[in-house]
Amino acid sequence: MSLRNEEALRRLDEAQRLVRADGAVLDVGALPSFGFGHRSLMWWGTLGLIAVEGTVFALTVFSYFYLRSHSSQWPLDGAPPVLLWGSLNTAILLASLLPNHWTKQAAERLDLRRVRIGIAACLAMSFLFLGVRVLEFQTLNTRWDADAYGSAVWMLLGLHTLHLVTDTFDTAVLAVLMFTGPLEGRRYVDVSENALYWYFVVISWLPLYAVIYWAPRWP
Amino acid sequence: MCSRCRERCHRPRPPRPALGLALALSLPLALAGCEREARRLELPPSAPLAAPSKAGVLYPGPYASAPVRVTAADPVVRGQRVEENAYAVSQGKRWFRWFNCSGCHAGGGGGDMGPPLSDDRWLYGHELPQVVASILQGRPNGMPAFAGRISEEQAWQLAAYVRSLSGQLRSDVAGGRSDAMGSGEPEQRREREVPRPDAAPPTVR
Amino acid sequence: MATRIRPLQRRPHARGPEPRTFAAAALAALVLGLLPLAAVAAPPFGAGSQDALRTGGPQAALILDLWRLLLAVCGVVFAAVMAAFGVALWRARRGTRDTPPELQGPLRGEPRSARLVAAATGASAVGLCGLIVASVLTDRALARLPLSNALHVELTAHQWWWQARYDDADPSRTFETANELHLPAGRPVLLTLHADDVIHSFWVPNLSGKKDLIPGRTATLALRADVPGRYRGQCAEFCGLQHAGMALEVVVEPDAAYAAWAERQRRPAEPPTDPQAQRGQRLFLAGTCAMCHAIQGTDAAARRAPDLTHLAGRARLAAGTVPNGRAQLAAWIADPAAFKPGTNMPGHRYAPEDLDALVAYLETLR
Amino acid sequence: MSEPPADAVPAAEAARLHATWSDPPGLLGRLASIDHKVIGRRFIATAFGFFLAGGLLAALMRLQLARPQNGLVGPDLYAQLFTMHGTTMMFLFAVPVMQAFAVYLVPLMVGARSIAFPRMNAFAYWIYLMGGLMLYGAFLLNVGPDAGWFAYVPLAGPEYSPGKRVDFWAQLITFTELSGLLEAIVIITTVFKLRAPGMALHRVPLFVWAMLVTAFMVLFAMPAVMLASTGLILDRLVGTHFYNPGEGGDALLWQHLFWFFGHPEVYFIFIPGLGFMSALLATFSRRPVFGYSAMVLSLIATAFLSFGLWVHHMFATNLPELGKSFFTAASMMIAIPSAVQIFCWIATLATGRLWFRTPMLFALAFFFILVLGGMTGLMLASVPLDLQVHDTYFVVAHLHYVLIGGAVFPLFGALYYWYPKMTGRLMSERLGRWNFWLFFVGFNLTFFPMHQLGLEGMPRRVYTYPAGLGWDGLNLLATVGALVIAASVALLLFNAWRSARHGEPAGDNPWQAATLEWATASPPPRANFDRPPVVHGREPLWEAPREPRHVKGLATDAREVLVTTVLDAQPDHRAGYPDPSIWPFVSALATTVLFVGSIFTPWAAVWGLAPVAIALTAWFWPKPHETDAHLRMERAPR
Repeated sequence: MSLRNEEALRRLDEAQRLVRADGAVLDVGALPSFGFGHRSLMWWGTLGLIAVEGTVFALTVFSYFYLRSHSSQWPLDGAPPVLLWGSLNTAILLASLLPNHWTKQAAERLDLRRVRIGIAACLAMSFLFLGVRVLEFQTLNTRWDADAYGSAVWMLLGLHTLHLVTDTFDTAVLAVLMFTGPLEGRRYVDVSENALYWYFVVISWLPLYAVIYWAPRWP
Repeated sequence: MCSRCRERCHRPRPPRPALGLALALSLPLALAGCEREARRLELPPSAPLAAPSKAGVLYPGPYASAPVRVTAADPVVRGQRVEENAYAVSQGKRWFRWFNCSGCHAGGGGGDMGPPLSDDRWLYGHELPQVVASILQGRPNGMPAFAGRISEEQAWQLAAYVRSLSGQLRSDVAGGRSDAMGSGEPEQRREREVPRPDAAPPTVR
Repeated sequence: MATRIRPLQRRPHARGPEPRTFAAAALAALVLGLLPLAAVAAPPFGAGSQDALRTGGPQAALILDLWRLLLAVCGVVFAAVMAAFGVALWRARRGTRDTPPELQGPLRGEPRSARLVAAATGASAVGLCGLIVASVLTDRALARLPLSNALHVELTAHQWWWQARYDDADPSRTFETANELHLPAGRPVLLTLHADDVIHSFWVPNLSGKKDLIPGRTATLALRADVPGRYRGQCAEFCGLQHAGMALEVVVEPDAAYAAWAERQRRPAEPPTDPQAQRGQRLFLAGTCAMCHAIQGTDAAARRAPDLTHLAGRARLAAGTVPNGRAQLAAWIADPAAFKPGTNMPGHRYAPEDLDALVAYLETLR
Repeated sequence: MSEPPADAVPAAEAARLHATWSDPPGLLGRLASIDHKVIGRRFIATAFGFFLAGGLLAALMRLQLARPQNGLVGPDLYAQLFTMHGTTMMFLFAVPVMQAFAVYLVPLMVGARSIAFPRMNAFAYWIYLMGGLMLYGAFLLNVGPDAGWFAYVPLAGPEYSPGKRVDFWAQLITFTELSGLLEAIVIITTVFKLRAPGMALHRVPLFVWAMLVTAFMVLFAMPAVMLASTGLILDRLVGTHFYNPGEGGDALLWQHLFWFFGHPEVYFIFIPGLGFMSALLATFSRRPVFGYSAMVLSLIATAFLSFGLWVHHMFATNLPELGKSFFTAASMMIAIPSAVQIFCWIATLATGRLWFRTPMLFALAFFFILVLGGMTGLMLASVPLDLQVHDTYFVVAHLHYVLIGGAVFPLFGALYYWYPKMTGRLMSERLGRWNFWLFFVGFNLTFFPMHQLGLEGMPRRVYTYPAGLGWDGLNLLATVGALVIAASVALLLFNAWRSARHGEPAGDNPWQAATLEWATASPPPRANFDRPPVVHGREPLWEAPREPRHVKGLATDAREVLVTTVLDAQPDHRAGYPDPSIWPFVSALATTVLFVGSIFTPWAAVWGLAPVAIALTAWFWPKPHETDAHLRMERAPR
């Protein structure tokens, strides 16, 4: 969250000043027409999605270890996934936090020029790791229909890729919009929430990376 | 819906809402769905099948000289019905395991002592009645005759399953993966192998 | 006495002049007219033969005791809550749309209500703890059934029948049967449970709680039957079309009777002597029967369907759905789907004399 | 006691608001509606439609079981009937109808102009409708699922359920879960961000609390069944091995995932029922519910505990003993928060001034039925006893006592209670009483004997049973009861249909209730409130009016809502709202094509994405006139 506590308090005070109680009516006409962070509806919607998808990831990881606990050997057959591409992608994903953060801040300052640069950079990185993701799938050393291990690994990687694809698509649409318009203040909120979602996609990847690539190497 | 199909699906049903709309939306799937999903649990028993003259004949006469004995009124209709019916095909899969077909042809039909059933070579014809004939009458070099040992219905179901092993059936009718170890690609996911015309049955002298 | 064939499930629709109708009519005439008519041997199951409230052994009895305790406690609690509710309704003042809402009390706080609610909640918590303890104690008592000298039976569930193998330290003394367990009264039994296809659940309520049979897993269940009698069990996990037709008969008998039965089961089938039965045996071995069924002492060794070595000694056919008798056996062989739609046993259109012979043979398998 | 504050809104302003918030005319306008009241009404009507369908299936089952060895329905159809009945009641009725009431009522009860994410709300409804139609379409074509509403593998797996029946079931799960999850997000955001100024969290009506807690439960429970059914459909269609013990999979994985969802599901059917109860009892006892904080904490405690009980559906599966004892304890302890609420309600009744109208009768029946169901629930929580009665008619009795007593009775009460708000007319009281007594008697006649049947050994899900086991009489009795229930539901329908035309006009607040939905007209205007209210206490319409009473300053010629802070509901900003849009409907259609297509070929999940992506982009893409309107009112935050 970019909002520090005092910042939040300051904004609250400001809102208070903008609201005038006038006899029977409370005049809210002077309030701003959008807000960032947890002030906005969109932030809560995004958080809801994150909660749902975080639960899905957690349950998938549970299923993975549940199946593993029923096998004497893991992977059931064959080698663990090749480390190279997965690790490279982890590095790229972590690096993508930088432009992502930068874009989020630019959006919250309503700085269109920087938002355009930032979102273009984010989009470029998205395509980069989607490309590497293809290589990851090719070096998993198992197939989804080989055995339960393969199914679980493909499920984990597939779910995460689905999120990558969705967010890449979101980012692309948003990028086009930021370059072509029509623009209004709330579009910056969209950019900001898109960045929030990207944090989730990156951070949720870290445990998934550990499970997919390192759990089978752990005795 | 054709009248035949309607008749087959004839079962007591409760009235349901949005009947017309649902029907209109799903009419294209209806024809396929109706036959695919029927469970004919109360089929009349098969017509009597003459048991082979000698029990356990392993080497019956050559393919050409033994016409297929089909007792149903119309073999083509019967064959289509079996091959469009997912339940019948899944029963065929059950018989494949039960009657130890997998003992020679391997689970999933990959072939072992017996020829593979999942490729494009059909020694004795790939049409359903021909496969039924192969099962019931046996073939040279090891394929026993099952006439009299399994019911005719079972033979048709088995044959439909055998054809699904090389992708001859619609993918929504053919079976999925087995609840077992390594039985290969699910039947519904198999590419259709185009039967090779040059793989004619060998003449047995 | 002629016994009418009574299918478990009447066919939903007549199918017009199908061969089936004709066959059934012919068969009925045949069975009723030509065969020497046998009275049905199966003792009927009466009310209470599949009943958790009538126990035939310590496991079920322990659970019944727990049930009575819970029933009493819950009954008292229920009565108390209903009494409080009733008193509240009875004593409360009446209102209408125009009754001004009561806001002062709630604002001041209502110490009397608060005390009562707190007390009731505390009492509930204490009561629940008591129930938990009772439940756990019963659970432990169930687990403590002494198992020395236990009879070991391996039970495998199939769609839709039960396969039982009676183990013995001496492998030659193991034997197999189906759908009918005989248990010695007073001797513990350790059941090892497997499933061949889908999940089933073993449940003989008069003797014990249930246990699932899950493919890929093995479970065990210990029980003891003390009261001789015939009990009925039934698959308790939905397992497909004939889930309803998957019963298991448990015959609890004194030790000597059990021993005699077990001894009989260990013996292979005796070769038939009667020419008709001999013909029946040939039909059995050369036909479809031997593809799925086994009869010890013959070439029939398939294990896809119940072992028929001592078929005639069983009270019922088809996992408890058809009483065992000549007429029923013939009708069952001719058209099993009429009794159990969905069964994996195919129907047969034998010539009357063939069916006659086959049944005659099966009748010799005592 | 005070009347709702008189509205001083000029007629011209009200008319302008009405025009701004109205749907476009014509069929397209109807499909494009994003009004939460329109969507809510459709949602409720659709859910009741599925309730009727599911009830008819149940009646057929009861007719088949009326006597032993009955031949009305064969095993194949019977399996479809009970699967469809369970699936319909759980996925197409019980959960959606609660969310439907929330969609209609929550924005009104918190004093909002609209619901959060109104287009997503519309999308969620369409997805639900299309999923339900797909399932019933399939059923009509004999492709009705037949492996039980719990779809245990391997029976539901590729080898033992050939054809597409179970695939349709699994996709229905995807539909309803998608809908349910989106609605949960919509409801949470509405409750957190759109409350009227002054409605701090400790002033939120108990009904809204119940819906909020339910929405959170949905958020964390539904993903489990979505994952499970995805695994199932992948096993069936592309040959994965999640549930194949031969390749390292496990059949019990399904049960764990399913019940991790399935048990909380019972509670997210039941908790809204508790919310209805609190609303009804307060109004008809003429006082606020006793123990507000205890009630709220109990709801939250129930929600937490409900995630720790799932294994009590699996006691017969040979799990470790210690674990089972834990789940016994947890399953019994969840009774405590429910008991607290029941005690609080009894205290409310005892100190209230009771007004016995039809909604109140339904609420009172709850005490008898739910408490009885709770008692049998305690019995089922005990491992040894559960091993006897699990999967018998005892459980059938228990679950109907809990779900019908805990949810459907309050729901019927809620229908009588809020019907005047939705239609402007009261339902007939005389028919209502007949409806109630028939339902109460029929219900107990049907389900009480089933306790005994279960103890006497009758298992569930059997299409027939042999004569002579002592089950005949009780089964017949249950069937007779089912017919009485059918008569009662028919009466309810008749009452609703007739009262829509001939009912007594209701006025704004026919019950003189306390919550904000009664502060506006019946049915409410398009913008919900001509001027959104300001709240100063927990019972806004019962308390003496205080100033300020209304919010002013929101646009009237463009859609605008007031967003407030989460805890204290201080005004925070004004948010421009979208106009009606056809795209949620189109997106739902595209999604339906994707879901149904992927039953037949996995590639549909790939090519089907294109139309979905296009529709969603069109949905999201700002319309120039909307942007212009928003820009005119725009004020950036500082």
